[in-house]
Amino acid sequence: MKIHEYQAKQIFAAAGIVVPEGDIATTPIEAYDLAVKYNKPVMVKSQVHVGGRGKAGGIKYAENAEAAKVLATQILGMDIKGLTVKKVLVTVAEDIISESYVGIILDRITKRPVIMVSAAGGVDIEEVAAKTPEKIFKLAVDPIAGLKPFQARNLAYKLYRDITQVRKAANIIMKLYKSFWESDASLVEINPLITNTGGDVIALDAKMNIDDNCLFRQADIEAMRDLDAEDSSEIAARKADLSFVKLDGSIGCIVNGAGLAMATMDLVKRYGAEPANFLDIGGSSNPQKVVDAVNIILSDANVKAILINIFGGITRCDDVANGIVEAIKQLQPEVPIVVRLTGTNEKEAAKILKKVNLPSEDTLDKVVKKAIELAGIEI
Amino acid sequence: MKIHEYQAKQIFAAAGIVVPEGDIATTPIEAYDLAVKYNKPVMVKSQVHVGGRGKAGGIKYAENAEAAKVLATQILGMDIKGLTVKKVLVTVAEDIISESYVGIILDRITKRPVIMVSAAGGVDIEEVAAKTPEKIFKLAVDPIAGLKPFQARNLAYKLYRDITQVRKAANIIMKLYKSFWESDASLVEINPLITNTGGDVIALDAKMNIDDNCLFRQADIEAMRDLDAEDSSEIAARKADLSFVKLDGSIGCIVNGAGLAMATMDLVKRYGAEPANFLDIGGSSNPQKVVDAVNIILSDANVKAILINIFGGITRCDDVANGIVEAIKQLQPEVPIVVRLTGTNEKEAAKILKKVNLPSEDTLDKVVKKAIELAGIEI
Amino acid sequence: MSIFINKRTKLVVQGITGRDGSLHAKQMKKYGTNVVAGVTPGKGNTKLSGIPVFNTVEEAVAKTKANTSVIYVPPVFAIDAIYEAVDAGIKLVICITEGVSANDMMKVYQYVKEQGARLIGPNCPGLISPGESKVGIIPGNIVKKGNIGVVSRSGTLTYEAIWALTSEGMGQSSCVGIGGDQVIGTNFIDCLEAFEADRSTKAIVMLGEIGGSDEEDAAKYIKKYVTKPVVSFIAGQTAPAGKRMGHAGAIISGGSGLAVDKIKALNKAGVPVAYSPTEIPGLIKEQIKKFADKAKASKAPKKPAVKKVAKKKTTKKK
Amino acid sequence: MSIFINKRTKLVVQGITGRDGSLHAKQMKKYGTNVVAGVTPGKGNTKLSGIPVFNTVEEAVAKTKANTSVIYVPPVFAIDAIYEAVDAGIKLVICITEGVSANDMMKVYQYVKEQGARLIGPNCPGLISPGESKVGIIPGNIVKKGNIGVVSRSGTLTYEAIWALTSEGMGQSSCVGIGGDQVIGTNFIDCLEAFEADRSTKAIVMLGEIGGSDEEDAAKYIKKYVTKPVVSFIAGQTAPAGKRMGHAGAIISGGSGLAVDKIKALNKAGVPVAYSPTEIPGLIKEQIKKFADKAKASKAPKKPAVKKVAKKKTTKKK
Repeated sequence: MKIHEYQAKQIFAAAGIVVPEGDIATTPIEAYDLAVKYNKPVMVKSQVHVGGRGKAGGIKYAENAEAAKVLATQILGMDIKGLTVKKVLVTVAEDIISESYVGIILDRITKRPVIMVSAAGGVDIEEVAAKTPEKIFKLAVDPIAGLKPFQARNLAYKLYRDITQVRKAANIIMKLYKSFWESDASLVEINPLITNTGGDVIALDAKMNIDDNCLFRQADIEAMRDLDAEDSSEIAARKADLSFVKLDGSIGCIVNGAGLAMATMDLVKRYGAEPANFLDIGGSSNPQKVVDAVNIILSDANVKAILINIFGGITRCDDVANGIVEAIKQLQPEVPIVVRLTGTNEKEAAKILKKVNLPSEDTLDKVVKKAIELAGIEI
Repeated sequence: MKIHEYQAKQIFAAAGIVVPEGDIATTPIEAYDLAVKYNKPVMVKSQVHVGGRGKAGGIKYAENAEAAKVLATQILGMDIKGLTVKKVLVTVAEDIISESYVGIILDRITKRPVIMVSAAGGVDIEEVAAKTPEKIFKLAVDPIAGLKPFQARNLAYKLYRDITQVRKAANIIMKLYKSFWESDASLVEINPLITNTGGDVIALDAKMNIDDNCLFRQADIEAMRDLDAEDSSEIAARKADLSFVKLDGSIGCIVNGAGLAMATMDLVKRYGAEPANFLDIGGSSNPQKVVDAVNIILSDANVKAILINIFGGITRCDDVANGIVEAIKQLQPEVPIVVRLTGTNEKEAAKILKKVNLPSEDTLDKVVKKAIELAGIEI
Repeated sequence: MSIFINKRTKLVVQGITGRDGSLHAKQMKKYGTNVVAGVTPGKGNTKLSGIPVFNTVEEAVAKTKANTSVIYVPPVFAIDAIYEAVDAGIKLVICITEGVSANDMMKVYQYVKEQGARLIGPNCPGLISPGESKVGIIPGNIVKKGNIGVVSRSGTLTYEAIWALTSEGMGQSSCVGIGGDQVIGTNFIDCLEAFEADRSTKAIVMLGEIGGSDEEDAAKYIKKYVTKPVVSFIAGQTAPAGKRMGHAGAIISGGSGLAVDKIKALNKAGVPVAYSPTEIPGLIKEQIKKFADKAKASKAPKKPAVKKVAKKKTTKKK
Repeated sequence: MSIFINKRTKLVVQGITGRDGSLHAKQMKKYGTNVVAGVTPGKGNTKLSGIPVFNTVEEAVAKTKANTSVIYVPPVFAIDAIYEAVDAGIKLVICITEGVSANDMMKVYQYVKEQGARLIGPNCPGLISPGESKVGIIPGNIVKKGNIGVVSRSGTLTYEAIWALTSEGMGQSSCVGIGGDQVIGTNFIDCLEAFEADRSTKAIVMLGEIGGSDEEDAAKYIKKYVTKPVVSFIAGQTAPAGKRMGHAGAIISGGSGLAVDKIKALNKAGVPVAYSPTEIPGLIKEQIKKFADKAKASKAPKKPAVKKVAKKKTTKKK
C-alpha cells in the first residue's frame, strides 16, 4: 500500500526525523489559512500516489498566503499521470543548501534491506542510478543483527563533510531503518534530504510503501488509506478479498491464481483483444467470491465479454460453478460469459453449469478465443 | 539495582503481563483503605530488597479490611534480615490452583539470557535447583535472533497441559523476555506464576534487577530507586561516584580498583581485624573523590583507622596525595590514617604527603598491618 | 530420480489439523507421500487419518525421524513455524502459507541459510516428484512420471503447464513451485542447479512472471552452467507498471521486471519462451531434438558442469 | 614469545582523541607498541603525536593494515566500536571501556565469535607482552620480560601481582587483564590455553575474584589440560553476599561464586592459592621446583596437551 507524502512525514516525525512544518488542505481557502498561520513562504505540494509531481507542475513555491491560495486553486483538481489531485500539502519552505537522497528498500536479490544514499538528491534517483551509478552508495544490512550506528555514520560520511551534519544524517538513517521495520515498509525514502542555512538536516520529502501482508498489524497505517485515490471497483474488490486491478480493455477475466490470471490476460492480448482487468479469486472456492467478481466486472461499462478460467487444485470447480449460477441468478448479466473449469471436481461442475446453459471450453487457448468472439471483436 | 515487587509489577503490567490489582501503603490506614476499595480478601506484602519475606512473616493474608489494617500494623516497621519494612503492597488475594516459576537471567557461562521454568513454583527456586534439578527447564536464547514464539510455547508446555494456559504462559514468557531487554535487566522473575479457578495465568510475585551500567537510559527505573532502603553512606557514595559497600568492621579502606580493594579487605581480616567497608575510588584521580571517600568513612562510628592503598596506573598518586591533604584540612579526622601510594607519580606524592605527616608504608602487607596496629587492635 | 523430495522423504505437516492442512495431509498420504507426523499445538497425542499429531516439531522429529516439513499454518504463525522446523533439525521446509510478511522473511531467509537448511516458498504450491512423493498442494492427478523438470513462480499456472505436458505424454521428474513472493527460500537458480545434476531430468521448463530479475539471473546461469534444454514461459506481458498483480512478486517497478526484458534475456541464453502454456510441450520437443543434433555434431559437450561455482553464487554473504 | 600481542601487532586506537585514548595512545607508543592509526569520527585527516587519525576503522585498516584494535570510547559508544572493529576485519579487539551494558555485550560476544574474532574485555586493563607490545593501560614500568604468564579479572590487583613478580626478579611473558564484567570476550580458559601453548611461558599466575564460576571452570581445565605450574589468588574472601563489589562480576549470589569454593576447586586441581599478592612469587618458585622434581621422577609428562578438545569446549553453540 502506498501512503501520501504528508502521511509518511507524520510517521517520520513520530520517529524523530525532522520534517518541515506543514498540513493538508483540500480547498484553496484552507491552503491560504495554513500559509497565514505559518507566516512564511510555503510550498504547495499535490498529494497523489505517483512520482514526478514536480515536473508535472504539482509542486509550487508560494511567497505568501495569497500566492498559496492561487497555486492551490491551480493544483487542486489537476490531473497528474491520470490521477486527480484532491489534497495539497502546505508546508514551510526551506532555504536549501544541499540536497541528498536516502532510501531503504527490501532488496529481492540480496534478500536484505538495502540502504541507498547519494549526495545527488532532489532528482529522479533512478536516473542517477542509470547514468552515474558511482554516485549512489549502498549497504545491504544484516536483517537479524540490524543496522549498527557506525554503519549509518559511514553512509552519512558519503553525504556530508561536517561531523555535526554527519551525526544528524546518521541519526536520521538509524531512525529511518527503525521506521522501515516498525511500519512493515517495503520502501522508505527521503528525497531530498536537505541541509539549510542553519545547518539543520531535514527531510523535505517522504515516501513510504507498506507490505500489504502486514496491514493487519498496522492499524494506524491502514487508517491512512486514501479511498479517494482508488478506483471504486478496486475498493469493492478489496472488500470482497479479491486481487483486482482495473485495466482499459473489454474482456473481463476471472481466474484463480495470479500467474494464470496474467497468462490469461496475455493470451487475450495475443489473440487480438485487451483484458479489462486482472482478477484472481485466490485459492479458496467460496461461491460468493465468484458472485462478487462478476459483479465488480459488470460495473465496468467497457466490458463486452467475461471469461472465467479456473484450474482446480485447492479451488473446487463445483464451488466455482455454484458461484457462477448464483451470479447469473442475482445479477442477470447482459454481457456474454464463457467458462473453462478444469481440475478438481470438474465433472460435478459441468453438471451444475447445465442449469444456466453457458458456453464452455476445455483449454485455455480455446476459452480466450471464444471470449473474444463473444465480445464481437474481429480477430 | 534492585527494585521492589510492586515496581516490577508495574513494569510487567505495562508489558501486558496480568498481575493482581494492588497498591502501596505506608501506614495501616492506607492498607485498610486499599482493602476497602478492592472489597476482597487481600495479601499484605512487605516491600524490602531481600528474599524469604514469606518465611520471615512479611507476607500475610487478610480476609477483610480490618484484618489488613492489623497485619499492616504488624508488618510495617518489622525487621527482615536487617532491613526495616517501610512499605507494604496491598494486593487482591487470588485463589491458587497451581504455582509455577518463570525467570530470565543473564547467564555468565553461556553468555546468553537463560529462561528457566519450573512447575515447582512458589518455593525457593535455588532449593529446587539444588535438590531436584530435573524439575527446572532451561533455555539459553540466541541474544541476536531473540526468543521465538515456539520456544516460549515449548517452555510453557513444561508448566501446563491445557493449551489455553500454555498459550497464556507462552505469551507471558515472550513479554517477560521483551521486558528483560527493554529494561536492561540482569534478572526478571515471576515466582509464583499461578493459575486460578478461572483459568487465568497471573504473576503473583515479581522480581527485577537492573544493570547499573544502563540506568542512564532507564530514567523511569532510576526514579524507582528506594533511598529509604539504602544506607545513607551508600547514597552519599553513589552521589560521589564511588563504589562503596558498608560492612561491620573497624578498618576503613580506600583503594583504587575493585579487585585490589577486596584483596586489601581480605588481608585486613587475615591479619586479625575486620574491614569497615569496601570502597573503590575508580580509575580517575580527582582529589575530591578522596575527600568524599574519607568523609563517608568517617561517618561510620565503628571506624578505628583508615587505610589508603593506591596502586597508581591511570590513577596518579600525586592527585590522591592532594586529596588526602585536602581531606585532612577540611575534615580534621580524629581516627588515624595510614597510606601506601605506589606507582605513577609516587615520588611527587611522597613530597605532598609531607605536609600532613601521615604514617606511610610501601607494601600492601605492611600498610594493612600498620592500620590494624593504629586501630589499637591486638593481633 | 527427482530433486529435493523422493521416496526417502519423511514428512511432518505443520498445521495438520487446520482446514488446508488436514485436507492436504490426506491427499499427500493418498498420493503415497510418507507422511510420518503432524504438528498442531494442543493437539498432541491425537491422530489424523492415522498420522500421529504432536505438540511440537521437536517431538515429532524425535519420535518419527521426519526429515522434511510442510507448513499450512495461517500467515501470522508461518514465520515461527519455519523457525521451529529448522531449529528441530529439519533440513527441507516447504511453506505453502500465503500472505507472509516479506520483511520477516528476510530474517528467516538468513537464519535458514545459516543453519544449512533449505526453505521452499512461502506462498508456493510446493513440489511433487511423480511416483515418489508429493509435498504441498499440486494436484497429484495432473502429473505423470517422466523426465521433464518443472520450476515455477506461480501456482495454478504451474498446473496448467504440467497438464499441458502430461496431456502430450511428457512426464515429469519433479515439479517445484518456488512461490511468487519477493523473498523466497529457493529460487530458479537453485532448482536449475538441482535439475542439471539430476540424472532423470532431460529437459527443464521454467515458468516465470513479471517483477524482480530472477528470470534474467536464471538466464545468465543457464547460459553458463545448464547443459540440458530449457523452455520458458513468462506471465504478465500485459500487466501495467506499478500495480501489484496478486502476489507480492508480480509488480513492475520503474522499468525493471518487465516481461519483455525477461524474454529477451532468456532468448539470448538460448531459451525459447512460449506464448501460451499449451505451446510448451512442442517447444520442448524441438529443443530436445536440437540439443541431440548438436550433441551428435560435436561428441563432447562444450559447457562445463561447474557445480561448485554455482553454489558459491547463490549463498553469497555480505 | 607471548600470547595475543607481540612485535607484529599493528594497533588502531578507537577514541584516540579522547582524554584516556590520547594519554594511553602516547604511552603505548612510548612503550614501543606499533600504534599505526587512531579513529575518532570527525577527526579524520589529523594526527595525534604522529599517529594518523581516521574517521572510520574501515579506512584505518585499509590505509594502515592494522590488525588489532583497542577501545577507549565512552560506554555508550563502546558496543558500536566493537562491531565497527570486527566488521572492518580486525581479529583482536581490546575494550578498555568500563560501564558497558552486559545485555548488549551478550549480543556482541556472539557476533564476535561468529566472525571468528577475539574480544578482550570490556572493563579491563588490556594486556602487555613485555618487550614486545603493550595494548591498554597496564603501566609499562612495572613489567619485566620473562617467562611468567599472568591472567587476571582485576585491574590494579594485576599491577600489584606483576609488581610483586618483577620485584622478585621474575619477568613475564604476557600479562592479560580479561576484565571483571559478567560478560567478557576472553576468559581464563582461553588464556590458559594460550599460555599452555606459548613456549616462552613456564608458569602461570591466575588472579580471580568472587562471583561466577570462571575460576572453578578454569580449575577443571587446568587439571585436564595444563602441564605448566599455575598459582592463583582469589580476591573477595571477606565480601558479603548479594552486594556488588565494584565491577559487575564481583557479586556473590545465592551461595555460588564464593571465594572459598573457588579456592577449594583450585587446590583440588593442584593450584596453590596465595593469601596475598606478595606471596605469589614464592609459591611460583615452589611449584616450578615441584614440577621439575616430578618431571625428573617420570621422564614422560602424563597430561596430554589436548588442544582441539579445549577449543571445542570454549566455543560451544546452543
